[in-house]
Amino acid sequence: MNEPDMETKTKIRWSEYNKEIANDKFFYLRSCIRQNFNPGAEKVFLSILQNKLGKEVYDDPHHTTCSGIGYHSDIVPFETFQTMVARQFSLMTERGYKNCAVSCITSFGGYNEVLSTWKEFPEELEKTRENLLKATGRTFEIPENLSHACDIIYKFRKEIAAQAPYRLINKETGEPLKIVDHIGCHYAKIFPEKGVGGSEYSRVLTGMIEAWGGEAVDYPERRHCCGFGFRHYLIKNNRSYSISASRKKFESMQPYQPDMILTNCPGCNMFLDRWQYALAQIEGKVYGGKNGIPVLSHEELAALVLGYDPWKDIGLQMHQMDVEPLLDKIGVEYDPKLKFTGVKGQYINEPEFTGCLARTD
Amino acid sequence: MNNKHVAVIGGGIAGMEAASVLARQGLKVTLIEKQANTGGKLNDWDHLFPDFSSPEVLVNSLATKTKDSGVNTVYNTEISRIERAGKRFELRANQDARFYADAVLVASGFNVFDATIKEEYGYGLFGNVITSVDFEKRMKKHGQLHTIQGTDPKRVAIIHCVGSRDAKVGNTYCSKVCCITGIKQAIEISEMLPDCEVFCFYMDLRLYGSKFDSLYLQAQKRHKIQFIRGRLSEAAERADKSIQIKAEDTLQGRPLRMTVDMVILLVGMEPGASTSQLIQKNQMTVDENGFLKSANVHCARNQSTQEGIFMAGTAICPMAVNETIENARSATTEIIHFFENRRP
Amino acid sequence: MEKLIILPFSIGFIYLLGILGFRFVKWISGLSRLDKLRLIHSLKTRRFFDSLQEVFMEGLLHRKIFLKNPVLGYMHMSLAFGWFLLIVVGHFEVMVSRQSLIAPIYLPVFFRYFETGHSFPLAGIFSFLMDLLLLFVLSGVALAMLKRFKKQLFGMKKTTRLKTGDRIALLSLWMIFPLRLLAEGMSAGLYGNGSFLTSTLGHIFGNLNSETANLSLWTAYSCSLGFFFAALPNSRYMHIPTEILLIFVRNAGVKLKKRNNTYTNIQVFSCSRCGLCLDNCQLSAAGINNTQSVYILKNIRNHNLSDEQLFNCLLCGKCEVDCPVGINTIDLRITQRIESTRQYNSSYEYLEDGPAPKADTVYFAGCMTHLTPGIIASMKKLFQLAGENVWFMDEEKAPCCGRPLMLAGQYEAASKLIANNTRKIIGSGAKRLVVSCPICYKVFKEDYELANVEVVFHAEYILNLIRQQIITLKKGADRIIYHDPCELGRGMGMFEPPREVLRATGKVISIKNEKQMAHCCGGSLGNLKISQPERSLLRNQAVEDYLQYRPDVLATACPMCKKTFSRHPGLKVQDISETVVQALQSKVQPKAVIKKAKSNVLEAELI
Amino acid sequence: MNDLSFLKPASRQIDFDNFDDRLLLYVLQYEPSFFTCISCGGCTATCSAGNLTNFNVRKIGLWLRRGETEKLSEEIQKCMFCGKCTLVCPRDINIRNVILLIKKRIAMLKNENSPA
Repeated sequence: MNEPDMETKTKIRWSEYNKEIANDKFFYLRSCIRQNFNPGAEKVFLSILQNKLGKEVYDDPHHTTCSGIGYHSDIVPFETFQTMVARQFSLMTERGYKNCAVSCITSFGGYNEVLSTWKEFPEELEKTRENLLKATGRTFEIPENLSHACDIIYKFRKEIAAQAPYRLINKETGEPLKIVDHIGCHYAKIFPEKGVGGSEYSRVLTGMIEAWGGEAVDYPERRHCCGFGFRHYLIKNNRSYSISASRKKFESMQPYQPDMILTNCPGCNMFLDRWQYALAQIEGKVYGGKNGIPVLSHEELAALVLGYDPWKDIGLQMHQMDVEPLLDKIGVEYDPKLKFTGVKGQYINEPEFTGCLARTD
Repeated sequence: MNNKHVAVIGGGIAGMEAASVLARQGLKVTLIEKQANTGGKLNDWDHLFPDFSSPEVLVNSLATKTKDSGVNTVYNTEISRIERAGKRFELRANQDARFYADAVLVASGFNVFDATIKEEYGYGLFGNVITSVDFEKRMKKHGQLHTIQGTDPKRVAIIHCVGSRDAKVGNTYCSKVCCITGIKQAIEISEMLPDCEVFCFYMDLRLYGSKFDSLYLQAQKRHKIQFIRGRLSEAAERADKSIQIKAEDTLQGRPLRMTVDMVILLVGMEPGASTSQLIQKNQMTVDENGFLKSANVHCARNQSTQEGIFMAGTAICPMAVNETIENARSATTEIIHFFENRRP
Repeated sequence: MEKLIILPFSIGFIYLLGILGFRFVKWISGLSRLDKLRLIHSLKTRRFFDSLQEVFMEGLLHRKIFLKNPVLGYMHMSLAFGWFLLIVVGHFEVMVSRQSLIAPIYLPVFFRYFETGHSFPLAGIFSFLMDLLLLFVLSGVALAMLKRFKKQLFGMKKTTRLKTGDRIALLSLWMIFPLRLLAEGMSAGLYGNGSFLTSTLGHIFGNLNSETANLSLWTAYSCSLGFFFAALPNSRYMHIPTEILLIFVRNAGVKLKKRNNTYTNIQVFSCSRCGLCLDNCQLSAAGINNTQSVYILKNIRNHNLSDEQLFNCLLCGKCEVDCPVGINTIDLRITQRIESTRQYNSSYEYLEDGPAPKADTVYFAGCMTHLTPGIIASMKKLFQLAGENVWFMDEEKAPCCGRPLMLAGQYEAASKLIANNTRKIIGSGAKRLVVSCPICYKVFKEDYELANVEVVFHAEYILNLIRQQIITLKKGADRIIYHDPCELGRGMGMFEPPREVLRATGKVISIKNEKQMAHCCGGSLGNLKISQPERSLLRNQAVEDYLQYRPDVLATACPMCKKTFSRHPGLKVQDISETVVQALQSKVQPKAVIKKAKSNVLEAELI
Repeated sequence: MNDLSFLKPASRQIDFDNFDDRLLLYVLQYEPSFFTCISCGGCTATCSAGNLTNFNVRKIGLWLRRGETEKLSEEIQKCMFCGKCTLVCPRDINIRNVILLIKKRIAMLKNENSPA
């Protein structure tokens, strides 16, 4: 078990929250939102684990959504949700894997919820076994370890740092990049002990930032929800609640002029990225950077530092906020013209403009 | 009656008062204090409510009273075990010193709530978040209040009910003395720093004592201290070390955010650590709040559930200084009564 | 060359006439068309002579000041009336000596200088008269000087500070008559044209008499007159001419309007800053000494009136009673309050216009009475005994009568409340509206148009019940002091009915400060700035005075007074209705039941 | 461009760092007793206007303290100035004067920014 290594100023109370993260042989459970909005992130996560860290991770084509979106929007009943999760685990047992690597924060929260329900109420486990058997004829074992993708990246952040050609240091000034993090709520707020560093002062992203040379900036609304919450954005007249939450975060991080926002949940990533554009359109206010603060997930940042190609491998062109300023600061070589050229070199179209406001220059 | 020997555990104001009164009644008294000097918590207190008097004067007078009445005071000794030896008691201390007594008076006092448990208030994480005890220590030592950056605070938030009336930290009782302490400190701050805005965040203001409410009125009227009904939810440090606090203005039913230069947490009283130690080893029982259980809450408040073992002061429940001293005196009458009608 | 001595006098005099002419024309033309017609009409009627008579009685004799303070009265009378006679007799002397009706206006002033001979008929008598009058005026001047330094001798606790303009005018006024005495004394010494006073002075001068001294004294006299006339317009003595104009305009029936107009200016400039309104103002008991009427009039004149002063007045009316010039201090202050709050807007759309139940009598308790339920209970009992079909209009909910808004100067807002209440009262078809609060009584009586509905104060109503033996009372032995509420006593002039009612229940003791001179309880709604501790100081002042008479009960007829006095420990305070119900003989059977007020406001809306 | 105004980002959070205290400072300067308000609601209970509509004197005091000037200037128009609130206030605050001062300050502010 790795010993608790607390480097930064927050030094107390974390010993209880240091969770156990598996070492190898992961069964990858994809995220609906991440593979739809930033597919590159998942591809590059697998590549980092297999090629850079030499870990064995299996991406089973038969696994489905965990139905977390439906469950959290009150469409999918909890029983069905348990059966879906059980099916994923049965795929795992079939392949002989014991450790899950979960890509999405909401499913990570959902899996933890299901696992602890089974632990507290064994009869629920039995009922799920029957349902699964009835529905698919499958049986399953409870996995030994459930870790989120960001836990794994956090665990091997030093190994990644060792192989990384780039550092999160501003090339010209030599200053470490100022990076603000946002932890997905379902990561540690439902089960604090399941998150690295608990819910109040979560360490999972700050650990990475500091390992790769950046400076983790703590801003007052750090723990505030990004506003993604399924119910808040699914229905049109709830969306003002969603954007207001993001706005509060942007207001709070603005004085620190962060170079980028690091997230570990696909939903937060997408909304913190898109809402900056929407706020700029409505209020004409840009909260940071030249034309918006770039928002990256932990895999994307890890890949960036490891030297993957921003467009072809990581697929950063899918982001609304321009990432070019960040790339220039780190000094990553990239070809601006290739931003919107497809794998076979064809033009894959582009949005009317990227960033917050249409460029007038 | 005068060859009886009483052991008083805890050299705080309750212990000192009880010991000196018992000694003057002709009893042989041993006062056992775990620290190097007597006076307990008041040694690092600056001013007392409600009259802003100095605790030093009080402690010194009690100390001289104890010395003059012939009490044998033992320092740096912490009692870990009380054993019944026939009709008498055997007290075992840490350096395996032994004390024998005909009656035991537990006056071990209270513990200050460890505010780090309320992690979301950032005590121990942010330099400018201090507790009311820290405030008293600083005022006693430096006579002024500075932020950790060394500047005069322009805006201070005083948070009531930290560690009291809070199921999350396991203390659901009210510590009674923090509200008035908060108001006292607020007045001290605004007298020291006239152009500093002071806010008190409260759930209910429990100002039970005489002159407490007039102090409250004076705080509002003359010192312009603002009272906001709402419990602090979280504190976060900003780049310039000032603290952003969030609460709800419940009278308006709206969330409220504010940046303050310093946060003072009015920490409550918790059962003393030593009582818990005494409890594990023998039959003394505690009430639902963890304080020592009285035989009868009305008429035998100083008697523990164990015959011959008595209690005084904040070991029983949260008390103000004047109540503690009165309680100590009532304990002595119980003890004397206990000796009188016990046939040799 | 000696014609030069009249120069300073004439310049000053012409300047004064010019200023006064300009101002008077401006003020008169500024009046509304209707008021001008009233003024012109009044000149043609008996009122003209009333005004003349008032000018004589007040302007010259200062009758009102005499009634209040004889010494002060004599001082003013001697100065004003004495100077007037000097001028009149002087003119006769000139006419007789010149045997012609017309003479240069300066001549009577310097007669003794120019008329060195003593040969015209009756010269001796004239000079004797002139000397006598001069002595008369000089006595006034002496008293004035004494007052300025030892005001307590005149029984005045306080007087006003002198502004620079006042100081110059005062000094020059003091100099006029002594200089005249010296000048006439010198002339008498030289030419023997003086009488008992001046010739004796002439002898005293003896060899000092010389032509040059004579000339210089007369020039000094002329200069002092000139300075006084020049300084007069912007000094307190401006009140002398303005008061005369005020008397004519007031007697013409012109009233203060709800906004500043030139009549306000006339009233403002009529203030002589004598300070008589200071003594009886109760606010000084609370240490408030900058809001009295004299200061407000000064601030209005200098355009630096602050809300803090304007709204810090009990509107109790005592200064209006004391003011020798008869300035309507209350209405003047309310007009300024209207001006100051003109931009405040209020909207009362929420007032609903439900159908009013039919009743013979409407009882409007008013906001304050809801805080003294004893009065309501007693009134209900009395209505029951009277067997009236009464609609208790504001039992559950009703707008305020509007008077407190008016006291704060917001007449336009008050009119909305008045309209709503009027519709309901008239809608009920009642013949009579009974109110138990003088504050409401004044507004219902003066500002409501209630067609044929008779507005009755509960004292009158109860008195009527007693007289018609509808209720019979047991006269107890209680010593009762009746406190005249300001709005009822000075405000509406009702002093007797409450006393008569009380006499039927106990022994009403008469006290020094009652009726017109009654105390204010300190609770007045007129004062918006006074703090609660200050109000209790006023209350204590009144209560200490009442307690000297060792009353068993302090009765009053106003809920506000009752509320204010009941805060005083150990004092039994009752409204007259409560005293009456307490003294009721129990034999009379109640006939009818009071109709419940139907409220059609949705309860849900209020939650 | 598609119209995103339906999103209406807003915040109900009272921000103590910058709220419009022009009204509050004016009232506190001339009526310092207002400092001692403990929001007990006695005034609202006895209010004549509050009896007829949902006018709340206590809220007026709170809005004043939190700088809600627009809501304040509408709501304050419902007051009938009857003075009952001042008679019942346990802290002896001259509430009628507070209302007057608020109206005064609103009028002053209106003049300042639209002197025409």
